Amino acid sequence: MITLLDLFSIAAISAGAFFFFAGTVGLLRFPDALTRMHALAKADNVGLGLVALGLIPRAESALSALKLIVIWALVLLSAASTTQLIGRALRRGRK
Amino acid sequence: MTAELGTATPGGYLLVLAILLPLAGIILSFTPGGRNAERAALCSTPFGFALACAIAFHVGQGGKPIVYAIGGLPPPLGIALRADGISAVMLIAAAAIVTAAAFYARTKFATPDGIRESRSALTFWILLQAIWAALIIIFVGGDLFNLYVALEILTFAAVPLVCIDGRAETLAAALRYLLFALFGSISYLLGVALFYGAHGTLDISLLAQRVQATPVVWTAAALMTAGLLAKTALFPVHLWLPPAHANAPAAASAVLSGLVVKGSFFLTLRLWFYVLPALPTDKIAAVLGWLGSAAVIMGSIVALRQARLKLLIAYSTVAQIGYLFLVFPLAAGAHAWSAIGWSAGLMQVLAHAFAKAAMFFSAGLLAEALGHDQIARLGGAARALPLTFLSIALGGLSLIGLPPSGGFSAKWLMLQASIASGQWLWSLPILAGSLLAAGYVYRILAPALSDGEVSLELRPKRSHEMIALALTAIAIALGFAPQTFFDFLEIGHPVAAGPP
Amino acid sequence: MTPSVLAGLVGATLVGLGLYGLILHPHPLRKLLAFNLMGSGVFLVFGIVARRGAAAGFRFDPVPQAMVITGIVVAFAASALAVALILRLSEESSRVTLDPEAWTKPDSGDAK
Amino acid sequence: MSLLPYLDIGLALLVVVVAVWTIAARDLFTSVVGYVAYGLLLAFVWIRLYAPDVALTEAAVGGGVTGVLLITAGKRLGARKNVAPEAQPGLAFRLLTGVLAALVAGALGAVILMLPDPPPSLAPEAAAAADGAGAGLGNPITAVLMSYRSFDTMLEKMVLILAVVGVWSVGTDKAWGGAPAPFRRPKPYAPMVFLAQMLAPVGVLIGIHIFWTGANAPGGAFQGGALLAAMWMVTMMARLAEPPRIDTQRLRLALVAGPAVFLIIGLAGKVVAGSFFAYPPALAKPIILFIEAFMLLSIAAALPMLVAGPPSERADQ
Amino acid sequence: MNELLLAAAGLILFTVAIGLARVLRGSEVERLMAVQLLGTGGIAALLLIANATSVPGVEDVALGLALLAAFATIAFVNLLDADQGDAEA
Repeated sequence: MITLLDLFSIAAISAGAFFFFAGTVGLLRFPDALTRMHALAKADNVGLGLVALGLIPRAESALSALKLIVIWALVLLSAASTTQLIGRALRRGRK
Repeated sequence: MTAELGTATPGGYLLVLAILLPLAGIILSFTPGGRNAERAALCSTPFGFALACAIAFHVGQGGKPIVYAIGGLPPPLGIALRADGISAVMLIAAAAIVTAAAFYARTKFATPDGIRESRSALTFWILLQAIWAALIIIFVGGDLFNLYVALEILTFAAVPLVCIDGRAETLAAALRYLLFALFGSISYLLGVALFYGAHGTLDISLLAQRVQATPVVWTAAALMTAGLLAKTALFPVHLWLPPAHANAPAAASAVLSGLVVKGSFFLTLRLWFYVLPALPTDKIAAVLGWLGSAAVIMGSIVALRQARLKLLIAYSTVAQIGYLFLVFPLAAGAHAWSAIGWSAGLMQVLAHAFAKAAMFFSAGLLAEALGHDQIARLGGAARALPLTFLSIALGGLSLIGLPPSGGFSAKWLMLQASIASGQWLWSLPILAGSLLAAGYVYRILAPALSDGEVSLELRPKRSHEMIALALTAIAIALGFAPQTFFDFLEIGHPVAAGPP
Repeated sequence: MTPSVLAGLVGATLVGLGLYGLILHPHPLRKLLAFNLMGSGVFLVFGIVARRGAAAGFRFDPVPQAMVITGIVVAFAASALAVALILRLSEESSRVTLDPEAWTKPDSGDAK
Repeated sequence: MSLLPYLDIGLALLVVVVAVWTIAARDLFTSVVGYVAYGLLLAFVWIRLYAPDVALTEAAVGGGVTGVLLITAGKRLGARKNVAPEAQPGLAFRLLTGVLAALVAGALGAVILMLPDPPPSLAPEAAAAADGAGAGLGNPITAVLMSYRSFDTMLEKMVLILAVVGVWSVGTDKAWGGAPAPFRRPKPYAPMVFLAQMLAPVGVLIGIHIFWTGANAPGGAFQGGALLAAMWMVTMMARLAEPPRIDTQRLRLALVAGPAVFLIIGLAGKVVAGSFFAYPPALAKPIILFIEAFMLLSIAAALPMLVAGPPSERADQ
Repeated sequence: MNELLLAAAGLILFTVAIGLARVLRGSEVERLMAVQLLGTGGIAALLLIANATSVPGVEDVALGLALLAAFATIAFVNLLDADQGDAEA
C-alpha cells in the first residue's frame, strides 16, 4: 500500500540520487579544479537536500525531522564556506 | 562458582585504595602544578609502600588470593581485582623502587627557585606516579581489558620520560619506543577481542575455567603474547630498549628497566599460567625459552661491546629479560620441578629489578660526577667514588649470579629445574649468560679499579649513594630468602593447585 | 555472507594492511597511519563480536561496543602524542628517522 | 532478494580500497587525506554493525579531530623539506613483510569465521542488571561505560590527562607555561570566521544534546565532548579564540574535572552504597549524569589541547 | 520501499566512489574536495541505509558528520595561509 507521502518520498529521494549522479558526471567531465568544484558544491548539496526532504515523512518524531533539516543546513553552510576557502587556495596556487 | 569469585574478601578494599592513591596523586600534582607535584609524589610513595605491605599481610594470613569486585558487581559483567602471592611481592617491589626513585630524583627534578613550575619537574613527578599506578593495576588486575587500559597508561607514562631532556636523539628513541609499545597494545587488544568472542568474558579466572584448545584461543594467545613480547623487548624485538633506557634520566631508567618491562612480562605470565593452564603449552614454552636463550646470549655479547656505561647496562637488561623467559619451559605443567622453575623466574624478576635499578642509579651518579659515562675513561674512578662502585659491583654480582645474591638463587634454581626436568639443554644459556655477564661487569670494574686520575665535576650526595646501595642490599638479601618466601609466591598459583 | 562475517574479513584485511605499513614504511607518520588502520581493524573485530552477541532483546552485546569507544579514545591520545613527538623531532633534527644506527655517533659519549 | 548484501560488499570494498590507498600512496600528504576519508567511511561500517554509539565516536574523533591533527602534521612535515628521502626497504624485505601480513590477516580471518555458534554474550546479564546496577539507563552502552565497567572509563580519562602531560612535555623548557601555538597565524579570513560563528553555537547545542540523550539513546559524554572539543577547535582555527596558557588554573581544573569527580564519587560509593564505584540504586541515574557532565568538560578541554600541541615560544600572544 | 531507499543509497555511494577516484588523483586541494564529497554523499547514503534498516540515533551520527564536514579543509587552508603569511612554520 503506497500512500501519497510515500510517493513524495520516492520522488524526492530519486531526484536526490539523480543530482548526486549528475554531480559526479560533472566532476568527471569538467576541465579544471574550479569548475569541478561547482559540481561538488551545487549538485551534491541539492542531492542531499532532496534526500533529507524525502526522508522527513518517514521520520519517527518532529525532532528527527528537525534534525534532518539541520543536517542539510549544516552541510550547506560548510560547503559554501569551504568552497570559498578552497577556491581561494586554488587561485593562489595558480598564480 | 560465584561463591568462589565473591564480591570482596577481607582486605580486598586495599586493592582499590592502592590503585586510587597514585591516581589521586596525579590529579593533585597536575591541578595546582609546580612544587605540589613533587610533594604529592613524595607523600604518596611511603603510603603506597605501606598499602602494599598490608596487602601482602592479608594474602599471607589468608593463604589465598584477596579479591575485590569493583562496584560490587562480580565478573563477567563487572571488573574484579585479585592479589595473589606474586602480585603482593611485585607490589612491594614496585613501591620500594618507585619510592627509591622518587627520593633519588629529588635534586635533579626539583623545581628551580624563582620559577613556579618547570617542564621537566612536573612531567617527571606526574609520570612517575602514573607508571606506579599502571604497575599496580597490572599486578592486581583480573580483567584482560582493564589490563589493556593499564598497559596503555604504562606506555603514556614511560614514553615522555625517555625524551624528557628534549635532544633529537632521545626524541627518536622515545618515538621508536612509542611505536613498538602501540603495536604491542593493539596486538594484545586483538587477542582480547578474540577471547571475548570465543568465551564471552575477559575475567582471568572465569576464562581459565572456560578455555579449550581451539584455534581461536591459540590465535588470541599468540597475538597477545606477540604484543607483550614487543613491550617486554624480548629478542628479536628488543631494538627499541637500549637507546630508550640509556637516554632517559637515571631515575627514570631505573624504573623503566627495573619495573616497566616487568609489567608486560608479568602479563605474559598471567596469560600462560593463569588464563591458559589447561592448554598443552610445551611447544610454545620451548619457543619462548629459545627466544629467551637467544636474548641472553645476544644481549650479553652486545653489552660487552658498548662504549658507554648506560648503554652497557641497558643491553644487560635485554640479556636479563632473556632469563625470565626460561621460566616458560622450566615451570610448565604440574611436575615436582615446575615449582622450582616458578620460584626461579620470580626470583629473577625481583633480583634483576633491584640490581638493575641500583646500577642505573649508580651510573647516573657516575655520569654526573665525571661529566661522561665512557667506560674507557673510568680509570681510577672507583677510588674517587667508592660507594657508587660498591653498588655497581654488588649489583653486578647479582647479575652474574654469584653467591650470595638474588641473582644466584634465581640462576641456581633454574639450573636445578632444568636438570630435574631432564631439559638440561636450558642450563647452557644460563651458564653462558653468567660467564658473559661476568665479562661485562669486569669491563666496568677493571678500568675503574685500575690506576688513574679522574677529576670530579661534582661529588655525588651521600644520600643518593645510600639509596643505590640499599637497593643492591635488597638484591643481595634476596639470596637469603627462606622457604616461606617461596611458599608465599605459590599462593594462588593455579598450576600448583591443578591436577597433575 | 552476513554483515558481521563481511566486517570481520574487512577487519582482518585491515589488520594485515596496517601491519604491513607499520613494519615497512620508514617515515614515522606513515607508521602512525598504519597503526591507526590496524587499530580500526581490531575495533571492527570487537564490532562483529558485539553484533554476533545480540541477545535478550538487544541487537548487540553492549560490552564490546563500550570497549571500542574506550579504545578509540586511547588510540586518539596515542596519535596525538606520536604527532607531537614527530613534529618536535623534525624541528630538532634534519633527519626524521627512527633508524637506531643513524643516532649512534662515536663522539656522543656525554650522558646527561 | 534484498539489495543490502550487495551494498555491504560495495561498502567493504570501498573501505579496503581506501585503506590500501592510504598504505600504498607515494607521498605523505596523500596518505593522510586517504586516512581522513577512511575515517569517514568507518562511520558507515559501524552503522551497518548496529553500533550507532561507536559510529558517532568514530565520526567525531576519527573524522573530525584526528583529521585536523593528521592534516596539520602531514602538511607541516611536507612543508619541511628536511624530511630526507629514506632508503626504501629492499624487495626481499617487502616480500617477507607482505607474506607475514598476509599470514596474520589470513589466520585472523579464518579464526573469525570459526568463532563459536551460538556466540557467547553478556547482553542477557546486562539486560538483567539494567534496573539495578544499570540504573534504568535506556542506553546499555552508557550503563556499561558508567556502571559495570566504570573503572575502565575512569582510567581512560586518566590516559587523556597523561597524554596531555606527555604532549606538553615535548615542548621546550623556555616555553613551559605558555600557550600552544595558535592554529592560524595571520589575520582571520572572512568565510572562516563566518563559518565558525555559525557552526559553533549550533555545534555546542548538538554536543550537549548528544550528551544528554546518551542516557537513553546513542550518544554520551564522550561523543558530546568530542563535538564540543571540535567546536572549540573551530573557533580557535578562525582565531575567534586563542589557545589558553597551559598553566592557567581553569584549564587544569577543566582537564581533571572528569576523572577527579569520578574518583571522589567512586570513593564515596564505599560509604554510601557499600562498595567502591557502586551507586545507590535510587540515585544512580542522576549521579551518573553528574559524573558525565564533568567528563564532558574534561573531554572538551583535553582533545583540543592534544591537537594544539606543546606550548610554543612564539611571542605573538 | 526499503529496497528503493537502499537502491538510492547504493547509487549515491557508487557515484561518490567514482568521484572519489577522480578527485583523489588531483592536487592536494582537490583531494580535500574529495573528502568533502565523501562527507556529503556519505551523509545522504547513511540516512537512507539507516532508515531502511531502522538503526536508532542515526540522525545524531549524521549531525556529527555534518558539523565536522568542513574540518579537514579548514585545517588545511589554515596552514596554507600560515605558510604564505609569515615565512616560518
